[in-house]
Amino acid sequence: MEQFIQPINLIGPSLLVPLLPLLGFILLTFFGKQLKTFGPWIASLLVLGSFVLSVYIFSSLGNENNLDYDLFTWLRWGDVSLNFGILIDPLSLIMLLVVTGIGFLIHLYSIGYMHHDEGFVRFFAYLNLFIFFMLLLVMGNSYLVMFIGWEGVGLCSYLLIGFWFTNDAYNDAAKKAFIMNRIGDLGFLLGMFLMLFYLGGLDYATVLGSASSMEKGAPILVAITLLMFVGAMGKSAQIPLYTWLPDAMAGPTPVSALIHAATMVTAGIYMIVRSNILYSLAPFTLEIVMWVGVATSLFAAIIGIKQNDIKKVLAYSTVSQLGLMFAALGLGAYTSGMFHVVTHAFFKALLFLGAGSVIHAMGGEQDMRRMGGLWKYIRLTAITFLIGTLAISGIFPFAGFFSKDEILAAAFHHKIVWVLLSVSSMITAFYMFRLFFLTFFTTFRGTEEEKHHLHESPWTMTLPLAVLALFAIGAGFLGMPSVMHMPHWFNGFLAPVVETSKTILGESHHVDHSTEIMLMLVATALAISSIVIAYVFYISKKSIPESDEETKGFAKWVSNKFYIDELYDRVIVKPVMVLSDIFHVVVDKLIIDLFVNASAWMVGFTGRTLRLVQTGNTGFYIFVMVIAMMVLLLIQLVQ
Amino acid sequence: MNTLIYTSVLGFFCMVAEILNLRKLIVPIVVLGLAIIFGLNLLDWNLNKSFFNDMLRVDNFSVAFSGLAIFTSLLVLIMSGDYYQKEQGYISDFTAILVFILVGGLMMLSFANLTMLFLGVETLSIALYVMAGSRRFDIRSNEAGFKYFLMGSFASAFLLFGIALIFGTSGSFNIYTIAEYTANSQGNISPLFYTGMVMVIFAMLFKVSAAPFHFWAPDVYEGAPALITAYMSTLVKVVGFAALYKLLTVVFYYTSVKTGLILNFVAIATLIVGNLMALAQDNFKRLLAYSGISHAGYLMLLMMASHELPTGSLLFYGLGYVLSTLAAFAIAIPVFEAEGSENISAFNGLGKKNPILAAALSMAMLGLAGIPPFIGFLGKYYIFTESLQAGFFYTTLIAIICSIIGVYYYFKVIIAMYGKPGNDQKVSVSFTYALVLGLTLALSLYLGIRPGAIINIF
Amino acid sequence: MLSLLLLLIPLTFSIVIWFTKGMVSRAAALVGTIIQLAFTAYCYNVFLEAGNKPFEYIYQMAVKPNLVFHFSMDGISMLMVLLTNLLLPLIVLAGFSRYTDKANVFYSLMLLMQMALNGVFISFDAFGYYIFWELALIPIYFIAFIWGGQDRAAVTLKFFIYTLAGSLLMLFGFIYLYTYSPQNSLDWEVLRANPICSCEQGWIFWMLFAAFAIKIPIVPFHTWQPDTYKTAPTQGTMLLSGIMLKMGTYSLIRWLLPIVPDGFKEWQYVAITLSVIGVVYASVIAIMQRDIKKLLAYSSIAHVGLISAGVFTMSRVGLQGSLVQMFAHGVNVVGLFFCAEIIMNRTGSNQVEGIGGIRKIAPRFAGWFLVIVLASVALPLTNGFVGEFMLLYSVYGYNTWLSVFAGLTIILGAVYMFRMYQKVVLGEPMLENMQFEDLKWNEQLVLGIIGILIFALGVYPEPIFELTEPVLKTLTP
Amino acid sequence: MKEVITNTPPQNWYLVLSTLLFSIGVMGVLLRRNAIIILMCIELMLNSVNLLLVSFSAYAGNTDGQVFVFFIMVVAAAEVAVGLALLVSIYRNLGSTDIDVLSKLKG
Repeated sequence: MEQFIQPINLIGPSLLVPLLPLLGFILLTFFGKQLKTFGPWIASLLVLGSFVLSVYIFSSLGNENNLDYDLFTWLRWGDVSLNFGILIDPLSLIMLLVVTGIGFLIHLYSIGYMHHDEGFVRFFAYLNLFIFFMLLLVMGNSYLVMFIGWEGVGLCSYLLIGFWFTNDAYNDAAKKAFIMNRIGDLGFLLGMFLMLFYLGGLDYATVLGSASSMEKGAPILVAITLLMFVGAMGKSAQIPLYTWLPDAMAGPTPVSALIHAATMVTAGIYMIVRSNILYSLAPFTLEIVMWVGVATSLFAAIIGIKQNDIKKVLAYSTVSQLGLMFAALGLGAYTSGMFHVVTHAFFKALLFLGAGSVIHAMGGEQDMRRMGGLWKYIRLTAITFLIGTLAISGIFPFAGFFSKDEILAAAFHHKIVWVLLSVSSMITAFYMFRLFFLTFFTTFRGTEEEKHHLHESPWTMTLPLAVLALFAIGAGFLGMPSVMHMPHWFNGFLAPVVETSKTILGESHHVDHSTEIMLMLVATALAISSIVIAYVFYISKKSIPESDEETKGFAKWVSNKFYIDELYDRVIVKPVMVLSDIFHVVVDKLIIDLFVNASAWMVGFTGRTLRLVQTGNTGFYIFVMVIAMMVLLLIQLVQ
Repeated sequence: MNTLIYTSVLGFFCMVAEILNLRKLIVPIVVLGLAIIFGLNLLDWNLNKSFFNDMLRVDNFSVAFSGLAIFTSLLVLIMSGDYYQKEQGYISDFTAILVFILVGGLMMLSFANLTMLFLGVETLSIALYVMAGSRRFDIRSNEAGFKYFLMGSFASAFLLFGIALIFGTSGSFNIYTIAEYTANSQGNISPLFYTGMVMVIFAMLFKVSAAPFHFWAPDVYEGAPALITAYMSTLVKVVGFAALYKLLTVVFYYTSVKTGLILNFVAIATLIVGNLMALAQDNFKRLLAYSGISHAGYLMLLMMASHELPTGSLLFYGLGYVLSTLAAFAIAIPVFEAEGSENISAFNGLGKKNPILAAALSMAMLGLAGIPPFIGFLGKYYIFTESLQAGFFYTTLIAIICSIIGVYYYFKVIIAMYGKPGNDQKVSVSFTYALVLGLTLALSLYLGIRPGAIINIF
Repeated sequence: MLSLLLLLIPLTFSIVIWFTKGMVSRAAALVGTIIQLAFTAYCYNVFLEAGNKPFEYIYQMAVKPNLVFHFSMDGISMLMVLLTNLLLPLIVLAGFSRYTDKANVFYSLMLLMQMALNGVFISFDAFGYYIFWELALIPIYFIAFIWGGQDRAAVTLKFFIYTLAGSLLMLFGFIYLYTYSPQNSLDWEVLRANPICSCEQGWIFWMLFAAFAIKIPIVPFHTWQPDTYKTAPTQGTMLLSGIMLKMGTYSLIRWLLPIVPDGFKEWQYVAITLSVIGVVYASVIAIMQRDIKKLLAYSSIAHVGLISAGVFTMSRVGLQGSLVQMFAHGVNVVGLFFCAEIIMNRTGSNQVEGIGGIRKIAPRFAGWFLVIVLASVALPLTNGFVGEFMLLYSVYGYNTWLSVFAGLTIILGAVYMFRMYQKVVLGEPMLENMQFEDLKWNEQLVLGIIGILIFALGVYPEPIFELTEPVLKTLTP
Repeated sequence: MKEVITNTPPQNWYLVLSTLLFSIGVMGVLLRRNAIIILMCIELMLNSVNLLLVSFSAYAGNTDGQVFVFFIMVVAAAEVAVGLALLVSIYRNLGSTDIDVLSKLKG
């Protein structure tokens, strides 16, 4: 084990980082009425405070030192004790910065976006709570603390998806998200049990320490990693547990940006990177992770083509991008996956916020078929949106280019994966530009009233857009490919975290410079060709997607998301409901209760039958008595 | 001995009081007298003396159970004043007979000679025949009296035949001599003795209404006047069991091998019959008759275990049964009079109109059902302990299961009181009933918490 | 002597309350329970400082058969006494928002029950324990019967006889133990030190288990429970579910495990399988329940099933987890039934479907309700999680597949709880002219205290560990 | 005196005789329906016991049994008195002495 140095003076600030948003939540929950106007500002400032503290910790800690300390014993029995503790290392530092940074921007954005909502203050309370749990998730020094955050963000996601609680469809979406996450959580929980049982603890130091002494491919490690991956599937919306994420778009747009794009859904990736030693020691699991990632990436991208709701498109693109990240992890390229997490956080948050701005301008309309030509009405939004779209499509020099390129390079030795991922990113570029063109170009297809209403958003909304756009452009330079002869800062920063994995996996298939350049060119070419196709379709031909009834054949399957929701409903939900009724009516009332009641009835019946003996006839009584007397005499003789 | 004489004198006084025109004072005087006799009886504690050529023997057993019997009569006689208010003309006869029933009972408790047992049984029984049929113009009362009489005298004949056989084989009526005879001639006892033994036991089982000799009990209890039912179901049962217990522990102590299976058989039959048949009853008195049979079943467990000498448990259970049953009757009688019905439905709505009365009856029912903290529970607890200690595993298990069933019919009354709507006519309870009620319930609670005074006196 | 006072305070108040009327009874009950709570807090301090010595009290009732009341205290007892006396004021306070007919009798019975419950938890001899065990049944029967709803007579009678049947079998087991124990004693220590021959422990296990399984209830002995919970007045249901069924799980630890250890081991697999089946079975049933209280009843079966499964693993973590969860479930289920009561009182409907929209009208209520729902689905940092984590882990330690099966509870629990919450509280109001007053002061107080308990124990359960660990050390190998 | 005793039949004969009489009494009670006849049968049973007691007493040279017989006779008389009184009452109310009529109380 490496020696952890304990920079004691950072404990205070590091504790404050999650506590500030918690304070915000408490304040806003209990004094919401009094804080109607200032509340959201307080909430935003508290998150800003967290961000500043994170920067402070980041600057004083660097990637050389870790901060790892236990606060108190949470659970204990016998000689096992599970502590509540905090770990700050390069990995959590990056997540801290992303969460608080983007979190603050989205808080700010929401002040404008949610201004007219009656649950204005409540919204910020939830957001603060979310930040708290997310910080707990990334700052915990054990899987148990991570699990607290893990479930906590699930709760916040539930609360925020169902934010407009009078709408039952939204409530259903919220419930679905929570329950799907719970399925994953069960996997997580069981994984923790295995760790506790076989690896002797739940804190990272113990688990990873005792794991690294085990041989590669040990069944127990495979089991643990697979179970944890189930957890990740739920949280990060991978096949087969992805269906909640598109539905989660029911929540207010800032929520989609923060929780369902930038931060929470990447928790699964964070978890795997955090436990990279375990995964590296379980090649079988890595294989699974990779294939699930690839499949999700492709599958979601295909569905994305036929979506017409602006947020749904983004949602499927998120699922697809998450798949890409998992594929990277499965390939052993942990830092690349993490790098994509960061860049994706920026440009996807940007895209969602941009979409939010569009929706704001459209007065709540989300269907792209009713938009179009918005470029001239909301110029700033459109420009930032374009930056985001270029970034996600992987066009140089936007952030997505670098991270995506790294993943594709890592996949190159595995040709099929590389081809599939390339196809997936090509489709991504296509549907993103389809979205962009349909929304911002050609003519406006909405009503007059909507047209009249079109306006640019207030500064609280556009400022975050601008900042995020800057990052969407610049974040990629944190990890310059080696071909550019610049230091790869990101990999270097995370190096201590993945050091051990590197040695376990062996030197990865290094791609030489010429191939790397070739790969970049291919990727860019594919992206550009997709953009061109999209241009031809939606600008030259000015075609707009047909209405739902007209869709036929395979397209209908795609636009109905391959009927996966319906399948789950038929195969799982309905049978459980029927089972519930069967258990209640048949097993409980009929079988078990019958036994109980039948025994009571039997007793009663015997009693009623015995009554017939009591005829009231004295002669009969005496007769029975004499017989009984005889019996007694006989018994006496026998003895 | 004194107890017996004074009680007889009290009985005579009642008969004479009519002539002296003391009608109004009879009940108070009898109650006072019985109270004094109760105290005098206790003075005989540790006396251990025999009287009249060893016809009677006063020992702690007889003193304790005589105390219980006198106490029971005392409670019943307290109530008799109000119960016979409409029949003032016969009050001296009734009280006299009630006292003579006690006299018979006392004889059955202190007998040292089978002659006294016989006389006691007959005194008690004949007086009861009269009382059971004392409502002369009520056909049901007639029927009850006559049925009781027929079966009772039939059983008495068997008792006599049994006594004769025992006398023939052992050559004595004195129970201690007989015991000596059985102890000395182990394995050499004439079968006639055993036949006589079974007959005597049969007669006693009949008196305590153990199945399958229980048939008279429900019919007679239902037909007899309520107060007499109360008296019968308490005094006769307790005294009968005490006498049976004395027979088993003294006369048949060395032949317990021969009695074990019989008693076991009867115990199981009694438990089952009593509890199952009580389930479907509507008439409260009849219900209590079957409940009495089921309690006889529990007491039979003690009879089975009698070679372990569980005298304290017998006394305790008897007392518990008396207290709970009399409490139930002290409520039931006024309710019957107010409602004009003796069915369980007479209690409908009592919880609303007389909450205290309902609570008291609930307590009595819980006591009968054997639920803590009432004395009934401890009684049962002792019985189960004794019989398990004596090794009767399955019979005890059956008893346990039966007491589960028992809860159902006791709760029928409670459900009627609290769960069913009734009329709004409040039931008024006169002072004497209230007194008995308070006394019994207080004692049953007190002894439920401090049973040591009773259980460990032997 | 302290232990005697624990019994006498509620008893005294029970008697006093009988002679009061209406509002006064209610207030007196509150005062009584609060005094008892304060006294319990004092006892807690004494216990931490001086151990069980100040609590020892032996009263020899009779010599032959040897009847003894032995009161004492250990960590587990203290925990349960704390739970009981903590919940009672809340339950009394919960009644402040509605009119109770014959309030004096109602609260008198309630305090009588409190005494019996305290007695169960501090009795260290089987005889006294049994007395209080039965004694606890009487008041709750009358509470459920007299103040009950639909079908009350039949339902409560079934409840009474069913539980009594189990109790009597337990009594049989105890008496058998008594006759075979060397000094004819039922004292806990004696019975523990001289276990009966392991050939007999098997059936004695079943005798005792019958009582506990019915009380807890473990499937398939549970059929009395949903109907009783439904028909009983909500305060009665709180008593039943919050404390009374803890008598069962407590007894598993206090009596069954130490006294018939071999029988326990012998039948462990059956008991644990039944418990786990019960967890999933009841959860599945709860999903489609139409009646709010019945839904909560089934959820309660699921939760306590997990508790008993944890006990039956015989592991330290299982026992520890079950103790934590007993406390947590007691608090949570009282909160849940209180919320159900508020809903039913104000809307007049007890159906899951067809209410809706409460959150819009009464956001504070909806918020507290949500907190309790979250605790009940075992969200981390709530008290429900601590116990559930440990219990599931203990089941895992016993059998992997069983733990996967039991683990379904965290999914199914979320399904039925959130379904109920959504249908009842969220959405648009579906009742016409729905009036739904937000929380009154007493309701706010009750829910607030429950909320504080939920988070306090969820974040820092250490006090429970501290209290119970020394005992568990002696109970498990 | 001694010869007289040796000439008397064995004690068992008395035993058999009284048992026979007793059984006749029992059968009578079982078979007859008229209350008065049943009463008489019970009397027969009692008297068979008397016979038995007297014989036992005589053979054992113990007068206890004979004293007992007096008690039985007294009691039997009392019993019959009460029984007949009850019967009169019944006859007055029901107009019959058939015991089958007495079946109002049952169940």
